[in-house]
Amino acid sequence: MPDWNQIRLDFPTLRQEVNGKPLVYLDSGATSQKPQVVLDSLARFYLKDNANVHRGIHALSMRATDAFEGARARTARFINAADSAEIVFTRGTTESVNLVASSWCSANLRKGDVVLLTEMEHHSNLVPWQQAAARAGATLRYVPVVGADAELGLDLEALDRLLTPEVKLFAFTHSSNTLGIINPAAELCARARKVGSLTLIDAAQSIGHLPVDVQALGCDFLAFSGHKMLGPTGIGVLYGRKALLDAMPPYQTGGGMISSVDFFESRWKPSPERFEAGTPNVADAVSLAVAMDYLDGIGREAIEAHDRELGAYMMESLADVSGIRILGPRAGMPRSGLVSFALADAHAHDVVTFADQDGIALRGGHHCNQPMMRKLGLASTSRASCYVYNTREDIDRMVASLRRIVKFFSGA
Amino acid sequence: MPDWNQIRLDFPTLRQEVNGKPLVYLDSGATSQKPQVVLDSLARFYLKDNANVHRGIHALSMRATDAFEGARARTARFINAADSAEIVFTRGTTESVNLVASSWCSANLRKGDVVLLTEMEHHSNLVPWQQAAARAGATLRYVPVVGADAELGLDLEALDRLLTPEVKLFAFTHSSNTLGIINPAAELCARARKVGSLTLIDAAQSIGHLPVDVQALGCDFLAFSGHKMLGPTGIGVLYGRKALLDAMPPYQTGGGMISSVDFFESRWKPSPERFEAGTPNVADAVSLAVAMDYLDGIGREAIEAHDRELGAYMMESLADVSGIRILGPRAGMPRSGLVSFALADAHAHDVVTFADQDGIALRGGHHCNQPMMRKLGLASTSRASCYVYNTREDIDRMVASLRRIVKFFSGA
Amino acid sequence: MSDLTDLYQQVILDHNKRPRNRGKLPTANRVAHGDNPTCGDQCSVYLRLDGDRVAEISFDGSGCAISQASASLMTTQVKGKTPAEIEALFKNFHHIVTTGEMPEDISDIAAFAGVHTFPARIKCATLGWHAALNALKGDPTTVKTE
Amino acid sequence: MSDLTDLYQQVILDHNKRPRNRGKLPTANRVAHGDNPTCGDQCSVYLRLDGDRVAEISFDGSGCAISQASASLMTTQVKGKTPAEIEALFKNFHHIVTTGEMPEDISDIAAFAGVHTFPARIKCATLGWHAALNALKGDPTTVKTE
Ligand SMILES: Cc1ncc(COP(=O)(O)O)c(C=O)c1O
Ligand SMILES: Cc1ncc(COP(=O)(O)O)c(C=O)c1O
Repeated sequence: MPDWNQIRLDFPTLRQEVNGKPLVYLDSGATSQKPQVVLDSLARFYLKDNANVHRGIHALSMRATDAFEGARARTARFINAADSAEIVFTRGTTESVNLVASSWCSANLRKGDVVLLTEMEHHSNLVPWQQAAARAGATLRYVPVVGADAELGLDLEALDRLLTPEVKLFAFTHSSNTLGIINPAAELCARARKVGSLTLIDAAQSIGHLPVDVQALGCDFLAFSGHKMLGPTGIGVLYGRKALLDAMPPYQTGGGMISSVDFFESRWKPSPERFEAGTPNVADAVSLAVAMDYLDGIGREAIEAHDRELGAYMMESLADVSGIRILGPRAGMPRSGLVSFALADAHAHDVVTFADQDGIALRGGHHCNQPMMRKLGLASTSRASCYVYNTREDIDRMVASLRRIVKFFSGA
Repeated sequence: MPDWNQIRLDFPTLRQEVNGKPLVYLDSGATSQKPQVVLDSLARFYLKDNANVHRGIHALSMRATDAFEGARARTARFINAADSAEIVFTRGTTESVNLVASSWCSANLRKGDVVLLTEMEHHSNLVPWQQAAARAGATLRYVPVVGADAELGLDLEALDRLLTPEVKLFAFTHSSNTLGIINPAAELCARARKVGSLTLIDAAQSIGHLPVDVQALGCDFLAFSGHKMLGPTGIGVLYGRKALLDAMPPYQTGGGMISSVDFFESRWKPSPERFEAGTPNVADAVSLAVAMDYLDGIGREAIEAHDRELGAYMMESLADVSGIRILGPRAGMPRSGLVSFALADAHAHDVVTFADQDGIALRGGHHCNQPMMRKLGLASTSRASCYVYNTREDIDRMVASLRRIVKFFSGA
Repeated sequence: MSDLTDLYQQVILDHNKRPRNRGKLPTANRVAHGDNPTCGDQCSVYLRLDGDRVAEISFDGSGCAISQASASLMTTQVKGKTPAEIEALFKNFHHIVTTGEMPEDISDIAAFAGVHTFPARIKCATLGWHAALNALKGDPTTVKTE
Repeated sequence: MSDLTDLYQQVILDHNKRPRNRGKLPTANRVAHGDNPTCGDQCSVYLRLDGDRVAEISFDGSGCAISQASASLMTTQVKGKTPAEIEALFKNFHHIVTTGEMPEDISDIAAFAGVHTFPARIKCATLGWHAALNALKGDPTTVKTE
């Protein structure tokens, strides 16, 4: 068992006061804090190896290329991809999804085809498909969420009806950023495969929180962001099966992705370079790999258990806060370390402002889940999301703060 | 006059040995080294303010948003944009050009229209226009370079013939990454405007090297990368006039750029948010602004003069290297601090490998200028490019190394 | 906690709990809708302009205490005024919420002075006002405070 | 400097200066083209396969000393051999340039052992070989060593 109190010390950002109180950071669903080793790796890259990659053969440039391609290989290992060439570096989940929705769909999505999504998708795994479908004359379908608070997750029975042969791609989130639900991703992929549909997994919320093995999951594409998994901002990953990537047209074009350029026509390199036009975000890719080392140093099974335990503890502690409505799995059902809720007496933004005065960082809003929130009759919720550096004490402080908020607003 | 020897000390990366020799870094045209203040700013952001932006109202999130929007305002000041909303953060020049070639062209470029480029464009300001033209049924035209070594720059007389009313957009580089030429950007914009054509300036090589004022230049779009101007990798800028940006359809879609999302349709925020889908590269944007402070601390006129002086000194020192062919302006003509050349006796890659053994970082290759290189009858050149941390001594060491290379290969 | 009680003054809590002029206005001849895409706050303002005065006004929507109380208070301030007077009132209000400076003739809107130490909440406080101003302009489109 | 003289051995400088079997081969019945998009090095290999032996071979192109010398030396080694023998030669060559280990029966290709300390140059050394192997496969498409 990792020593979580020890792990917390690796995160210097947490050693600060906010509004005179020690910071309790419960907003890792939005972005995670970074361990010292990741910051060190950024500095080290710039101090020792900084150079442009690929096109250079002087010492720094070779070291930078080795570091960058090493990060690619590390990423392949992190998700058990069969081949480093299946790893495309992007800015984040949003760009990864856009890449597929633009490149793959332009070559493969036709009038009458269907892209299947779920109602719990983040806007970043929803709007790009609206755009792609509109361009192709294809349509969207949604797997519904079940229960007044979406507590029963996806409607797996509806899947049989929805997964018709017209479905060419099924894109769904591995772990919801609003419900705290973890979807049965391997089963969803298997069922899609049966009707000949490809699958894309939005792993933004799962990648740093539980073991992710693309071969075991059986997905065709997988997208994630570095900044939510202890890595820097500005770097993310698209995993795609090699045969698919190599058959896809380029996305952005320019330096680094071409095999030859003439004034009036050009040819492309194979993947992954084909999809990495321009100077890549070298330093952040290299530091992302260090975040992976750090996560594997703790162990992703251990992190998953820690998340689950804190999630369960939150459910237990929040249960008797007066007027609370919690979205997603009920107490006792498995969930991640993320809970979002609405209070009868206080609006989410008032909750977050109030908690902030107690040094507690929560998030309030629609969490980029507007359509589902609307279906659930909500405009916004407050959300607490945990990670490796959180403890039961953090949750105790949050719950105490919430009780004060309720008292303040209901008493008024 | 800045003390250039003192400035050099701000760059810790340069205090290292390569192959047993003190590093001489002459590859700033590919990417620049970073001053300590930029590295400090990266660390400080992650240590103090790291949080997701825009959607949060807890303390860290507000500080991160202020820092990010502050960087946008700083960037607007840096290029004298009329409004911060004209600054879109991208990964770099390549993405900035792709954004315009995709979004603006999809709404405005029609069959029969023309996009005008120059023969000296970097692949990143060339291939995206090939793609956009192919999608629209438009065609490309090129302003030729003049002279056997392109020493006379762009054919400004041909411009009148080329700039017909069919030209909807003229995209050109401010400063060539192969020729060391600085183009008369304000004049080119003025002439394009006369026929009703918009303009896009690729400022990748100029932004950190001379004063850039978008209003004085009179351009409609301007693209640049942070990593070539002392900033981190993974961040760049698209400047666009507000009225143009607000009329353009989104590029990537997802979280942060929407005003409302429904299952089957969505609406967008105005620029710049419209063009910044997903979590932006917050830390690197903030550090880019620090690089701007640093550059303005030296003074961009002073940097331009320093570049010009080193460029002239290179021309002088290289003149009698046996069998050398230098591209771009002849000795005595104004040029930037970048010189690319071919040696009769040694291929560029052998030159770079050889120089590297002397601790000198040069670049060899086609510099993402394949079509122009082909026109000049070359497959590759060696390139030395200077910046604020370079001195005459660096150039002396390079020239001495080149003389040894020539001797080695011609003697064999 | 003192900052919080500055922010959530009794006037604000009261208007939040017991909003004035809430609901659709059947006789309205001007309407505008405002929203804040960041948080999902929404506010519709309905008003009847009679000659050049606001004869009746109401608001509708959902959101945080600041946005709801501000919209409620706004309706009480705006009724009977001309567009020019309302512009002046908003200017005053905007000055209060961005600087925390109290107006000379203390009124209920001074309760919003505490907002200025919470810059992220300024757009909550101004949402209803923006909608009202847009309604007056006869511009029935959605207003955003972002 | 010692690394450099290891890399640019006399054999290599000599083949670079005086390439063997350079130019188009009019009688060729197999051809393949290789290039390295990173640096622009190019190499075309022309050969005449007679029965199952390479009766004639030539190369053409431009590039650095390593790529040109390697292609030149390759033509001298390959002539008269069967495809299987050529595959074996390449395996041997590849082993030398990636590990620096000398083969037992020292031959000219051992001159390329110095390449292994310059990993960025390995693809220069193998460009001509890849083109030759592709020509043998009767695959006339462009080969890339990247
Ligand atoms: C003139 C010019 N344009 C565009 C680019 C592309 O910039 P980036 O690779 O940072 O996107 C470069 C540099 O590589 C350049 O020199
Ligand atoms: C489930 C989910 N998908 C996608 C995203 C988008 O990730 P990013 O903003 O890093 O592109 C997020 C986070 O914002 C998320 O939680």
